[in-house]
Amino acid sequence: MAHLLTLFIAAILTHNIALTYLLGMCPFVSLSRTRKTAFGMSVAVIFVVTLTAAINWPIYHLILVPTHSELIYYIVFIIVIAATVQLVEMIMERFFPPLQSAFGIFLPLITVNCTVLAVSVFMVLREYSFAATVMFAFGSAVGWMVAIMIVAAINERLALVGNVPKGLRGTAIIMIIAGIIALAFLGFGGMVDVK
Amino acid sequence: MKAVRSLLDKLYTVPQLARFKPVIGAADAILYGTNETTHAAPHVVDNIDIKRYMSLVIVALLPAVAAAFFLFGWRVIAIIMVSYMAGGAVEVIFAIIRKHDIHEGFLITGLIFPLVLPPTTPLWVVAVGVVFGTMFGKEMFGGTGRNIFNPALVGRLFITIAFPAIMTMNWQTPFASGPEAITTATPLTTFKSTAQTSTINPSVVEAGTEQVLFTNAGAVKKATQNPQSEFAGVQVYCMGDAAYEKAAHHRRIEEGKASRLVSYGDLLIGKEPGSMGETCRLAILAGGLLLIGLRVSNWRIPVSYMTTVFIFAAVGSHFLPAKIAPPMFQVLAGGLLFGAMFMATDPITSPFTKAGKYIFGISCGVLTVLIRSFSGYVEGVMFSIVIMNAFTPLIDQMVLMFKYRPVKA
Amino acid sequence: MSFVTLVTPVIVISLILLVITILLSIADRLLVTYGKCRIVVHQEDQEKEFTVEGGDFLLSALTTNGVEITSSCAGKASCGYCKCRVLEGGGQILPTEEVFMSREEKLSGMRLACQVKVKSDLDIFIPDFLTTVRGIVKNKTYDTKLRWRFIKDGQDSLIPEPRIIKLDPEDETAVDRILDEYADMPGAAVPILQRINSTFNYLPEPVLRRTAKRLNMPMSSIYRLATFYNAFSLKPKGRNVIRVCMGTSCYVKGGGRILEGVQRKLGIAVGENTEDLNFALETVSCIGCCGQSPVISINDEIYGYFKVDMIDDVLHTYC
Amino acid sequence: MTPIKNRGFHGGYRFRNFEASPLDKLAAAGVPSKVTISLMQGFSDEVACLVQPGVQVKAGQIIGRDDERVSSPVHASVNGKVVKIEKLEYLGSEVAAVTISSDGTDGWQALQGYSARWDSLTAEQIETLIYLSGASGAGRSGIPTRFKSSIISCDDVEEVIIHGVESEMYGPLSGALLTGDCLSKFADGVKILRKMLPKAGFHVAMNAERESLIAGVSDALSGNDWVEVCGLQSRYPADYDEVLVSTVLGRSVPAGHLAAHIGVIVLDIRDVLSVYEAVVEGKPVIERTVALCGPGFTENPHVRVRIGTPLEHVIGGNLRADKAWRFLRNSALTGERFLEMTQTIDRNCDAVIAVHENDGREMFAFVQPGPRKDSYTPTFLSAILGGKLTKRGETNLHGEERPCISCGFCEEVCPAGLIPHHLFHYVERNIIDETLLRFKIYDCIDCNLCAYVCPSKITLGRHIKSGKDKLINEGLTCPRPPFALKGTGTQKD
Amino acid sequence: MSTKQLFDGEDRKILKTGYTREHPIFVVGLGICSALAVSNKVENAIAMGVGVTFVLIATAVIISSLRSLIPQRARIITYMIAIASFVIIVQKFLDAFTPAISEALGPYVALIITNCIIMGRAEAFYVTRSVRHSVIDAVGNGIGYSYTLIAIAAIREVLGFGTLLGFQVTPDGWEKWVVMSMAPGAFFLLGTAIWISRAITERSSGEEEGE
Repeated sequence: MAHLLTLFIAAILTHNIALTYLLGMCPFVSLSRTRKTAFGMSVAVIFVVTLTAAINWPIYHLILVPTHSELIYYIVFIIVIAATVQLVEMIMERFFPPLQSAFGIFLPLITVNCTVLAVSVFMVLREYSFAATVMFAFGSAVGWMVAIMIVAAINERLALVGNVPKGLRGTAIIMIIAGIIALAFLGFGGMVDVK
Repeated sequence: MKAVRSLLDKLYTVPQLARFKPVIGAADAILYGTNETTHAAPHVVDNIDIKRYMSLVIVALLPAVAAAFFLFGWRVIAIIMVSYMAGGAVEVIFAIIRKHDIHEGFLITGLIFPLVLPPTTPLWVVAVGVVFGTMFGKEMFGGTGRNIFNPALVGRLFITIAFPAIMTMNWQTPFASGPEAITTATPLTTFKSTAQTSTINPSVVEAGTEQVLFTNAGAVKKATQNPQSEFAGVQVYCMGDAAYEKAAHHRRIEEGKASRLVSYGDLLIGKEPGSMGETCRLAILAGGLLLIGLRVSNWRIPVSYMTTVFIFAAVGSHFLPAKIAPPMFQVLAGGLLFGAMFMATDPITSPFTKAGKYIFGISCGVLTVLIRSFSGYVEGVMFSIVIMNAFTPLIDQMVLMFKYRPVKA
Repeated sequence: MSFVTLVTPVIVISLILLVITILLSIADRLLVTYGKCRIVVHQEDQEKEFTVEGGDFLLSALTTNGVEITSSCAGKASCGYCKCRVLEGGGQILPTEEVFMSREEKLSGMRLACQVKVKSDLDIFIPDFLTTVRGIVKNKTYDTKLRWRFIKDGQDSLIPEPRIIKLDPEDETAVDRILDEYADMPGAAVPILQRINSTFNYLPEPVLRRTAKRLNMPMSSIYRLATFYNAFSLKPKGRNVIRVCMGTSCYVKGGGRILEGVQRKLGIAVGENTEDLNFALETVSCIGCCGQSPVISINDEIYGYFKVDMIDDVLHTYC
Repeated sequence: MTPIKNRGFHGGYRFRNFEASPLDKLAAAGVPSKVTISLMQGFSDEVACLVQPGVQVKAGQIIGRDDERVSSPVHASVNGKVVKIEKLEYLGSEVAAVTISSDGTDGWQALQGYSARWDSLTAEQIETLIYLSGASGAGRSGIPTRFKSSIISCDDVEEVIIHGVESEMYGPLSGALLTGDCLSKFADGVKILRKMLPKAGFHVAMNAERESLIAGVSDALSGNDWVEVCGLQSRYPADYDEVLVSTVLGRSVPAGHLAAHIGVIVLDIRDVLSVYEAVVEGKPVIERTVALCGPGFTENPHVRVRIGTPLEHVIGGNLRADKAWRFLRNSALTGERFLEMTQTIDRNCDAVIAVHENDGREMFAFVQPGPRKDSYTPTFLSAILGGKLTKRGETNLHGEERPCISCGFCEEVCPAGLIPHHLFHYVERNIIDETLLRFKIYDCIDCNLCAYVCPSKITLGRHIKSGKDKLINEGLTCPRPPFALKGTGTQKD
Repeated sequence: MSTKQLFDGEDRKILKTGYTREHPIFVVGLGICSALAVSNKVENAIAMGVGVTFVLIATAVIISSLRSLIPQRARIITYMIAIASFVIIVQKFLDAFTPAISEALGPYVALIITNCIIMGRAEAFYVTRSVRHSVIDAVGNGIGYSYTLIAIAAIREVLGFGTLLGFQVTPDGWEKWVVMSMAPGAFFLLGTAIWISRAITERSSGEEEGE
C-alpha cells in the first residue's frame, strides 16, 4: 500500500508526466488558456488514462504475452484507446448528457494525447503490477492536471496583467512558464521514485 | 546642479540618443522627481511612489548587505556590482526594444539575487543567473508588475540546477579568507550528513554506538538519566547550546567527546557558512520588521510561513528525528528568514487575497520542510517559493471564486 | 524468425479488431441514434441544403457535402478558424469554443464547426472567406478572437449589410476592357490590378470578384495580392493624398499641430478619406526634407516650412 | 441621552493635519454685483425658467420651478435685474442659467406662511415651506415633501441621518457651522424635520474627536428619545451615504440604490440649518456657507455666500499670489476643478479648495524623509512625528505611473470591500462582461481613495468608473430598485 | 521529361510551406512533446527526425492512395493502425542497428503514433490530396520538424554535455550547464526558438510590435 502511495506521489511530483517526461504537450498548449477548458480536459484525461491503463494491462498480460505477440503492443494499445474513448463518449452521451457537455467534449481530443499511450507504454517498460499500473496511471493524470491547471491559472493572470512580447504569446510563453515550473519541481528530486 | 539639468535636457534632444530615452528618462526621474500633476480627481495624491516603495526594500536589505560585507569581504561588493550591471543591461535592452520606461523593480532583483548566492560564486555564474532571471523571470512576462515568478529566485534556481557543483559545494566560512576558508558544508548539510551516520535521540545509548546526535536538551537528559546508557567512547553531537551545555558538563559523557553541531546564537549573528545575505539573521530580522512596520510588505506571509515551518518541524522531528531537523534549527538555518522576509513577501508574485496569503505561507512552509528533509536538495526555501509563485494565480482565483459568487446576467 | 511468430500477432490483432468492431457497432446501433438531420447552409449569396446522418461533427458533415470552410487543425478546437453562426439548433456553446469567441460572438450564436455535433436539424450561416481574410489582414495577426468585427447589439456585420454590390454596367465594361487586354497574357494578375487601381482609384470588391472569375483564380489569391502591395487599396481612397510628416524634426517643429489642423479642416482622421473622396490623409515618418521642417506633401508636391494657417490656402488649390 | 457610539467601517483613511485647513470662523462674503444661477441645482432635474431677461427680481423670488419632476425651486439670490438667460455647462451637461445683476441691496423676500413659533405650524405647512424654500433639494436624495418632486414620500422615510463627520482632507468644519445660536437653530431644525417625518428615527453623527460639540448637540436635543447622537471616527469617506448607513444603522445600501431607496435620508448640518431658516425665518436657500480651504488663501474662514456668486467674488483679495493654484469644488479627492474664475457657487458647494499646482521638480524626491508629506504608508517622517507637522496638499503626482504591483493598499483602504486593482485590470484590458459584476464593480462608491493611496499612480477610481460606463453600454446594468418616482412614474438614478 | 515538369511550382510551394509558413512546431504548434523530449542529444534528434519523416511519408502514401476506400467513421482508427505499423518498423530498425539510440529514445519512439504532426497532416492534407502532393508535403513537414529538432539538440548538447554528436567541442575548463540536458532546458530553448522564429517572420512581413 505504501508503495502504491509513493508511486502516486512520485507520478505527481518527481516524475510529472508533463514537466519531466514532456508528454501531452499539444493539448497542454492549446487548452491551457482558461481554467475551464483545462479543468474539463484534465478530468477527462484522468478518467481515460486510468481506464485505458486498466484495460490495457490485462490485454497485454493475458493475451499478448501468452501468444508471444508483444511486438504489436503499440497497435493494440492505440486501438484499444481509440475504441475505449469512442465507447465512453457514446455511453456518456446516451446516459449522462450533463457530464458529456462538461467533460465529454474533450474526449475526441484525448485520442491523440500522448499521455494516454505513454502511460500504457510505461506500464510495459517498467513491468508494473495491475495495482501499480492503475495507481501510476491515476497519479500521472493527476500530475498532468496539476501542471495544466497551474499554467491555465497563470495564463489567465497574464491575460489580465501580462505584457508578453508579441512573438512570445501563445505557445512560447507557455513553454517558458512550464520550464520555470519544471525547474522548481526539480526540487522534489530524490524524494520518491517511480520504480 | 544646473549643469546636470541642462545636460539632461540636451541629451533628450540629441537624435542619436533617441533610442536611449528610457535610460535618460530614468536618470532624470531619479534625480529630479516628476513634474507631472494630477489630471482629474483625486487632485491630491499620496506621496509614496514605486521608487520610494522599492528603495525602502533596499534600505531594509542594507543591514544584510553590510553584514555580508563584514563577514565575507570585498567579494560581496564585486558580486553585487556584477549583478547590477548584467541585470541592468538586460533591463535597459528590453526597455529600449519594447519602448517602455525602466522600472524600479530591478533595483531589488539586482540586490536580492546576489544575497542568495554563496560568497564563492564565480562572477560569470552571477551574470548568467541574473541575466536568466531578469529575462525569463520578468521581462518575458512584460517587466515589473507583470511577472509571475520572482526573478531573483528564477535566476538562482537556474544556476543551482545548471551548475550544481559550483552552487552547492563551495561555501565560505565567515570572517575567514583564503583557500582554507572554503568549506563544503552549511549547517543544513552538516545536519543531514551527521543525521545519516548517527543514532538520533536514543533513549538508551547502547554499547558499541559510535555517534549519537541529540536534537534537543530533553533528549540529552533522557539518555543520560537512563542507567543502561553506555557513553564510553561515544561521540556526542548536540544541536543548540542548551543541549550542548547539558552534554558537555555531564559526568557520564567523556571529556571532549561532546561537540556542538550548531549553535543557534552563531546562526543568529551569522557565524555559520551560508549564502551571503542569509547568514546574519539579526540583520534580516531588522530589515524584515522594518518593512512590515512600514506596511511595504505584508506580515501575513512571513508569519504564516515561519509558523508553519516551526510547527511542522516540531511535529515532524518528534516522529522522524533522523529526517526532519528540530524546529528552532529549521527556522534559523538556511535561507528561511531571508526568503520569508524578502522573497515570499514580494507582492507581485504572491497572492493578493488575504486568504491566499495564508495559503501561500502555509504551503511554502510545508514544502520547505519536505524538500529540506526528503529530497536530494539540502535547501528548500527557493524551490518552495518558486513552486508557490506558480500556484499563486490559481490560489487567488480559487479564493476569489469562493469569495464572489458568479452573477447571472 | 519462425512462421508462427509472424502469424500469431496478425491473428491476435485481427481478433482484437473484430471484437472491438463488434462492440463499437453494437454501441453505435444501441446508443447513438439521431436519425437523419437536415442542414441548411447560408453562404455568401447562396443557400444550400442537405441531409446527413446524425451524430457526426458539423465540420465533417460540411466538408463531406462540399461546403468549404476554413480549418487548419482539423477538429481539435485549436485553430479557431472554422467559425460559423448557428442560427438554429446546435445546443449550448462549449468551453472549448469560448476561448475563441468574444462576448458579442457568443451572444450572436457563433460556434466552431468542429465542436458542434449534428444531433438535430441545423440552420447555419458561414461567413465568406473574404471576410475572414480581411479580418486577419486588418488585425495583422492570426488572433482568431479578433477576426470578425461586430457592429453593436450583437448584430454582426455579415448578414444585414448588402455587401454583394453589383457592378454598374459602365464599370463592368471598363473592367472587361482591361481584362480583355490581358486575356492572353499568363500571370497578369498584378498588372491587371494596377490598371484597375488606376481606373477606380481603389480595388472595388465586385471588380475583384469579376477579375477572379475571369482569371480563373481563387478569390483568396487575388485578395492576397491586393493586400500585399501598398499601392493597392481595398477602400476607396481620396484623389489627393495628404501626407503630414511626423519625423522627429518635423514633429518637434509642430507637425502634430499641423496634423490636428488638417484633421479639423477636413473632418477626417489619419487613414481616412473625405466623403467626396477628394482628400486622403496619411502620416509619414520622414519625407526627406528635414531641412524645411515642418513639411507636408500633397500627392508629390512638397510644402516646406509649413504653418497651420497655410492649410486653407494650400488645400484650396486642390479643390 | 443615547450613548455615543464609536463604530467604524472597513478601510478608509484618516487625513490628518493638512496645512491651511479651514478655521472655526464665519464671515460673510457680501452681495456680489452679478450672480449666475443654474436652473439645475444638485441632484435634481433642470427646472422651467419663470423669468425673462430684463425683469426685476428680488432675492428669494422663485425664478425656476417644476413641480412634476425631481427638483426643488430655484431662487434669485440677489435683488436686481435679470440680464440674460443662456445655456451653460454645469456638471457635464448644458443647463440654462439665469444671470442677475445686483443692485447691491442686502434684503430678501420672505416666504409666505413662515412662523417663528414653528410648533404651531402643521406638517403640511412645514412641507410647503421647505419645498418652496428649496431646502427640499438637500442631500443626495432630497428631503421628501408631499409634492411630487421628491424621490420618496414622507411616509416611506424610516431613518434620517444628519452628519458632520469632517472626514475630508479639506472640508467645512461642523464646529464653524454650529457656533453661537446656530446650535439651538440646528436642534430646532431637527425637531422640525421630526414633526414632518414623525415615523422616522433620527441619528446625528458627529466627529468623535469633537467631544464638546457632541456634548453641546446632545444637550440641545436632550429629552427626545427618537434621536440619538453618535460619534464617528473621522476617516474618509465616513460621510458618504453608503458608509453612513452601514456605520450608523448597520444596514447596507444595495449597489445602484440611493439611501432613499431603502428609506433613509442623509443630510448634513447645513441642510438642517436651511430647514430651520425656511420654516422659522422664512428665508429661502439663497446663501450657502462655504469653507475656503487650502494654502492658496491668506486666511481660511467659512464664508456665507449668495448662490450664484462667481468664484472671483468669493475669493476676493484673499489669495496668495506667490504660486499657481488649482481651485477645486467641494473635495480634493472627488471634486471638479474650477476652470474659470467666473464659475459660480451652487447649492451643493460646501468648500472651495485652493491647492498648489506644483509642476516643479524636486531633487531626489523619492528618498527625502518628507516631514510635510502625507502618505497612507508610514514611510514618511510626518507619519512618525504624528500630529506636530502640517502636510502639504499639492497636485504633483509625486512619481511616474507604473504597472500595478498588487501591493494591496487599494484593497486595504476600500470602504466598499472591493479589490480595486483587480477590477482595474479587467477594465484596462477591456474585458467588460459578467466578471465585473461578479467582482461587484457597482458596489464602488466613487470615493477615489484607492487612487489616492496607489503608489503606482494608477487612477483606479476613474478606471472603475469607466468600467461601469462600459458595462452599461454593454447592456449589463446594475440591478436597479423596482422603484417608480413619486412624481414622474419613471425611474431615475 | 525535364526536371521542371517533374517538380513544378505547385510542388515546390507545398514543400516550402512545410518548413516555413506552416512550420509544424513554430507556427502550427504540433509535435511539441517529442521536440522537447528527444532534443537533448543530436544523435537522438537525428534518429527521431528521420523516424518521423519516414512515418510521415509512409503514412502519406498509404492514406492518400487509399483515401477513397477509408470509411468516414473509422478514419482515425485506420490512420492509427497505419501509423502504428510504421512506427513498429522504425522501432525494430532502431533496435537492430542503433540499440544505444533506441535505448535513449525509450518510449518516445512509440509515441510517434500520437505525434500530432502525423495525425494532423493526415486529417488535414493527405485525405484530400493526391499521393504525389501528399508525399511532398510529408517531406516538407519532415524537414521542418527535423531541422528544428536538430538545431535545438545541438545547442542543448553543446551546453549540457559539452559535446556535439558525441565529440568533445568545449574547452576543458568548461562548466557543463546540467539544466540544458534536463526538461526545463528543453522548455526554455523551445520557447525561445519559437519566439525568435515568430519575431523574424513578423519583422520580415513588415509588422511592428504594437502594444
